Amino acid sequence: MAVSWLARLAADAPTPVFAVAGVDAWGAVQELRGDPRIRLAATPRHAAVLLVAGTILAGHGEALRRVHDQLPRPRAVVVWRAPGTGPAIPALAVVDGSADEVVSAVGRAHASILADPTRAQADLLPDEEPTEWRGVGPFGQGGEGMMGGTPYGRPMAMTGDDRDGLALDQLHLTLGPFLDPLPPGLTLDVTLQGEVLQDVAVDRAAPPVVDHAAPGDPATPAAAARRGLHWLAHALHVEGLDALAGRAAHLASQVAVGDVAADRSADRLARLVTATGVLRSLRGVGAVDGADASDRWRQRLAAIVAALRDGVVPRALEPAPSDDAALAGLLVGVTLTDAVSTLVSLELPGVLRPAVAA
Amino acid sequence: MTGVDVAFWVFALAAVWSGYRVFRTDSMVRASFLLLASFLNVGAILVLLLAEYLGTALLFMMTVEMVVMALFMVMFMMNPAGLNPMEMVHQPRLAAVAGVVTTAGLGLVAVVVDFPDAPVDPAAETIRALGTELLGGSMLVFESAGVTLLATMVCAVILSAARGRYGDGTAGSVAPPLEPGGDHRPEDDLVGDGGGGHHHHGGH
Amino acid sequence: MLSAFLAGLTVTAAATLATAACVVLARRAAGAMSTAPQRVPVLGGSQPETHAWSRFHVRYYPMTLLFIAFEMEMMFMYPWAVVYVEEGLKALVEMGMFLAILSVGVVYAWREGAFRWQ
Amino acid sequence: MTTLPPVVAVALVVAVLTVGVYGVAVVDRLVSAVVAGWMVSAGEALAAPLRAVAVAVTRQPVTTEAPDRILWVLAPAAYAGLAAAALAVVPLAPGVAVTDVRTGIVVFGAAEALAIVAIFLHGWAPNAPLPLIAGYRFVGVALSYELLSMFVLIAAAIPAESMSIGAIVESQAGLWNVIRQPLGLPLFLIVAAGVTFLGPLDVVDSTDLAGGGAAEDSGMQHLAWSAARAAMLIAFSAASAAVFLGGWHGPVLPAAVWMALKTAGVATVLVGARHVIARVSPERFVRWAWTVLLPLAFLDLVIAGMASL
Amino acid sequence: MVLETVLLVAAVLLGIGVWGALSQQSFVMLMMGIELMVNGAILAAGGLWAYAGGGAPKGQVLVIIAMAVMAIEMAIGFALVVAVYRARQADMTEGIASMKG
Repeated sequence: MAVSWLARLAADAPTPVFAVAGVDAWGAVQELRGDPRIRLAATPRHAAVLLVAGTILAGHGEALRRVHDQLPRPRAVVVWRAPGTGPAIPALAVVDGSADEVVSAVGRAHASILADPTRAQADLLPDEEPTEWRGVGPFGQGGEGMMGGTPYGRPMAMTGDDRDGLALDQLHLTLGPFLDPLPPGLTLDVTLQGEVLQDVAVDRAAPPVVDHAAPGDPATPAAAARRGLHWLAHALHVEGLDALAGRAAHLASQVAVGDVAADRSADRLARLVTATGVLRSLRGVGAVDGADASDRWRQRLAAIVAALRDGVVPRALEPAPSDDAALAGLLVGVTLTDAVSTLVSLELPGVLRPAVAA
Repeated sequence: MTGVDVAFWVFALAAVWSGYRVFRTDSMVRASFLLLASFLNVGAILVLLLAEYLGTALLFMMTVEMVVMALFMVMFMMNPAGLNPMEMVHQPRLAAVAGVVTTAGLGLVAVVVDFPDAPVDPAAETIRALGTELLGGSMLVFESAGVTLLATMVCAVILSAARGRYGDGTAGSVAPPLEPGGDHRPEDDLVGDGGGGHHHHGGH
Repeated sequence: MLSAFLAGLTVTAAATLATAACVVLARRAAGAMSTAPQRVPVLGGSQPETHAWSRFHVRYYPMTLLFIAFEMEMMFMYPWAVVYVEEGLKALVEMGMFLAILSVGVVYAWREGAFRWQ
Repeated sequence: MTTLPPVVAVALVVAVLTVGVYGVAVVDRLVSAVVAGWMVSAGEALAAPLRAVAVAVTRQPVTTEAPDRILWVLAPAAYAGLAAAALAVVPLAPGVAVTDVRTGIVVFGAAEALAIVAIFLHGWAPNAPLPLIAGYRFVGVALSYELLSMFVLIAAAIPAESMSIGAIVESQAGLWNVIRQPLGLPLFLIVAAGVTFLGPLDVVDSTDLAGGGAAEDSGMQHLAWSAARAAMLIAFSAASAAVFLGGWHGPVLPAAVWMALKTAGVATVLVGARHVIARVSPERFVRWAWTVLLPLAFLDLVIAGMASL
Repeated sequence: MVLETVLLVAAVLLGIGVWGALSQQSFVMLMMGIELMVNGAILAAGGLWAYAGGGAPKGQVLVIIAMAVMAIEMAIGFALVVAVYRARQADMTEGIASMKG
């Protein structure tokens, strides 16, 4: 039958996955970028399977359910290394094992919903408009006058002053907690005018109690290198270099199993990353205490190479900026593009602890 | 009716219809690109009239101009996407009468006046002729267009800039921004500008 | 000449209609509309307060104004390029003057910071 | 100037675009595997585009709250149509052009400019914040690279004494433009990267905005958009080959084969660049385009002019 | 397609432009009306060039000048809109009119 033939063809493709990860499992999820059998999508709209990994905070339950519902149908959920606390979510498969096992489970889940769409998972949130708008107002679209009311369920943006002297509309958005480019556990309340951030409030998840893949001071050079590579995989992905991110993630999994060839690969990877010009393009972005994003990338690359080649455990540095207000101050007045690049390059306490060469 | 006639009427009706829809749609983005559609159809008619350079160049020029048009329309119009249907007209009757009178008057001229019958030669090298004309007979027009465009650029920059050598354009008219971090002072900019310049020279 | 344009137009229309048909048919075939929670724009789990469509502050607007003035020179340059070999030095000098004049505008705008995000 | 009958023309362009889009997907898979250090078999690479299509077909196209539905469908359709239009003015072999009109580079430029509209509308239509921001920042970048494209194409028209791309290819019988006007091809490739938003100029569907302009696209909507983008990449590769790399000129092999090889070569370079060159920020690119690249485009024009005196 | 029909279509475009420019309150919409009028003028000039001007190059120059005028009108018009909005937070023609008095 044509449909089953199509389903088999689709099931052989790399499974598009949107990953929602707690702080404790974020690194392990980044390591999945090294596996060609799945593809970590940047948005839930491109995914078929939702991977929920690690400890999701109870307060993020609604966000998790919303991301779940944003996946196009038919969708499946795979839960990985969940400690049993946090919001419950119906899953097609629950895995507690290695990365290899979860990738297999994701592939099987995808194949199963393709073969039988009735196994796909239904919406978790009620099918309700944010505001009742049908039939309201003179045109029945919920609005009134020029700018008033809630046309199609939401109000329109209103103006606010700007440094440029043109008081145009502001967008008040909450980015996160599961926005792919942001570091894990980070939620930003932003006011945007155009693409420039006018106001930022940072909300960080309290570091959860963790028992595996723990962020903390890594004791061994291998653990330090692996953590650095997890960061590098995500950072390269955000800067648009997905294939190189795959290489970094693959290297991280090699380090995990104690592959001796990893030290030379690290050198090569660092050279490749430098050759892409990413360090040049980040120059002058997000300077803290005289060091910009480019400097921070360079330090981190050096730390990875030092850990793998020389067996040096990188010295932990004080995270910068020191508090949320300072972090917000760093982001105000820059474009969203630069803000994301800045956040990705930073060491954020409670998110990932610093690891920089001594 | 030849194929050219059919094509002409298709393009003509499309140009008129999209031109009319410009003022009948609520979304400013749609309005801008409907105007573009009108231009594209006129460009196609110019090609039918054997003015192939003017026709194709019109497509190109008007596209980029309408992109800019759309940016500004959305930037300065209330309810730019037309989420609430709206009627933002004044003197509609006068405007309609003026429109009809214009059309009728010009249409009458088109029908009544006896224009010389000198059709363009289909084999003529019209593009080459235009190039020679610009460098020869119309050289002054060409060069003064350059000066005019320069003046336009300078005026546009002076008028639109928030600050510049003629002082802060916002002075006394707008309250200062609320967030201290978002406050952007002219003196910061002067420093920033110099930095940009050095970067440019240093890099090359 | 017109038949060449007709062929090009046919090709363009064919590609446009085929792509549109694919998208429209797929949307039809999907049957059920997206549910309300599915329709919320992607922001990583949160909801936007307002519609995204708004008076968007285009931060590079001085550049766009400069652009539409500068881009007019293309109208003169295309026919110029065709007769360049014929006209020789005269064409070079006249276009050199024209571009030099316009370049003054670009340099001025650069000095005024028109290429920076406002 | 030979012109193909419309039916043959449509078939030819559709065939070239289909093969081209498929080829781009295969090459993309191979290059990304090499960069990532994965093993990928030839069969797997060849099957990858078909599997991607199957995945897209089995997904539901999601809508957003109050989107502009017409524009959302029109954007990928227009983008694909413009790719076809741009390819139509490029002659694929001597006498084999769909629309080798006297104003070829103007039509090509118009298709390129209209592509800006399509990409902007694609970001505008879903009425969602991230695509909207992506669409706007693209227009800033696009208006900056647009000038470069015009200058390098005009420079190529000077020795040909014609705006027809067929005539430009003929003018390279002795010496290719890539040598005669060395700045032309690199600048044109920057434009190609901009129009197809890849590599350094991937400011549209970029991961730093969680998918940017395509963040709300799913299923067939996303597939159509990606395919249209690959088609535009093929159109620009063919134009680069014709305008700067001598088109069908070359020893031994038949003319059409040379054209196909050169087009495939340029397409491979562009796809490769996507994986090994980091994105530049839109703000910096705009400044850079006007202060560095635009003078370089002037220089290209001067070189072309001096060589043709 | 004869000269009269081309001119007639141009007249209709001009008429719509006049109607739009006079009826719209907003300054940017007024500019759209003017653009549409120029569109009609370009078509008329093209028709006259093709049928009555014998393809004289001066006619083509005229069309180019019309397009240049449009570009200049747009650049200056939008710069004015920015300046006025900055000063008064208004985008209406009536807002600009009130500035005179």
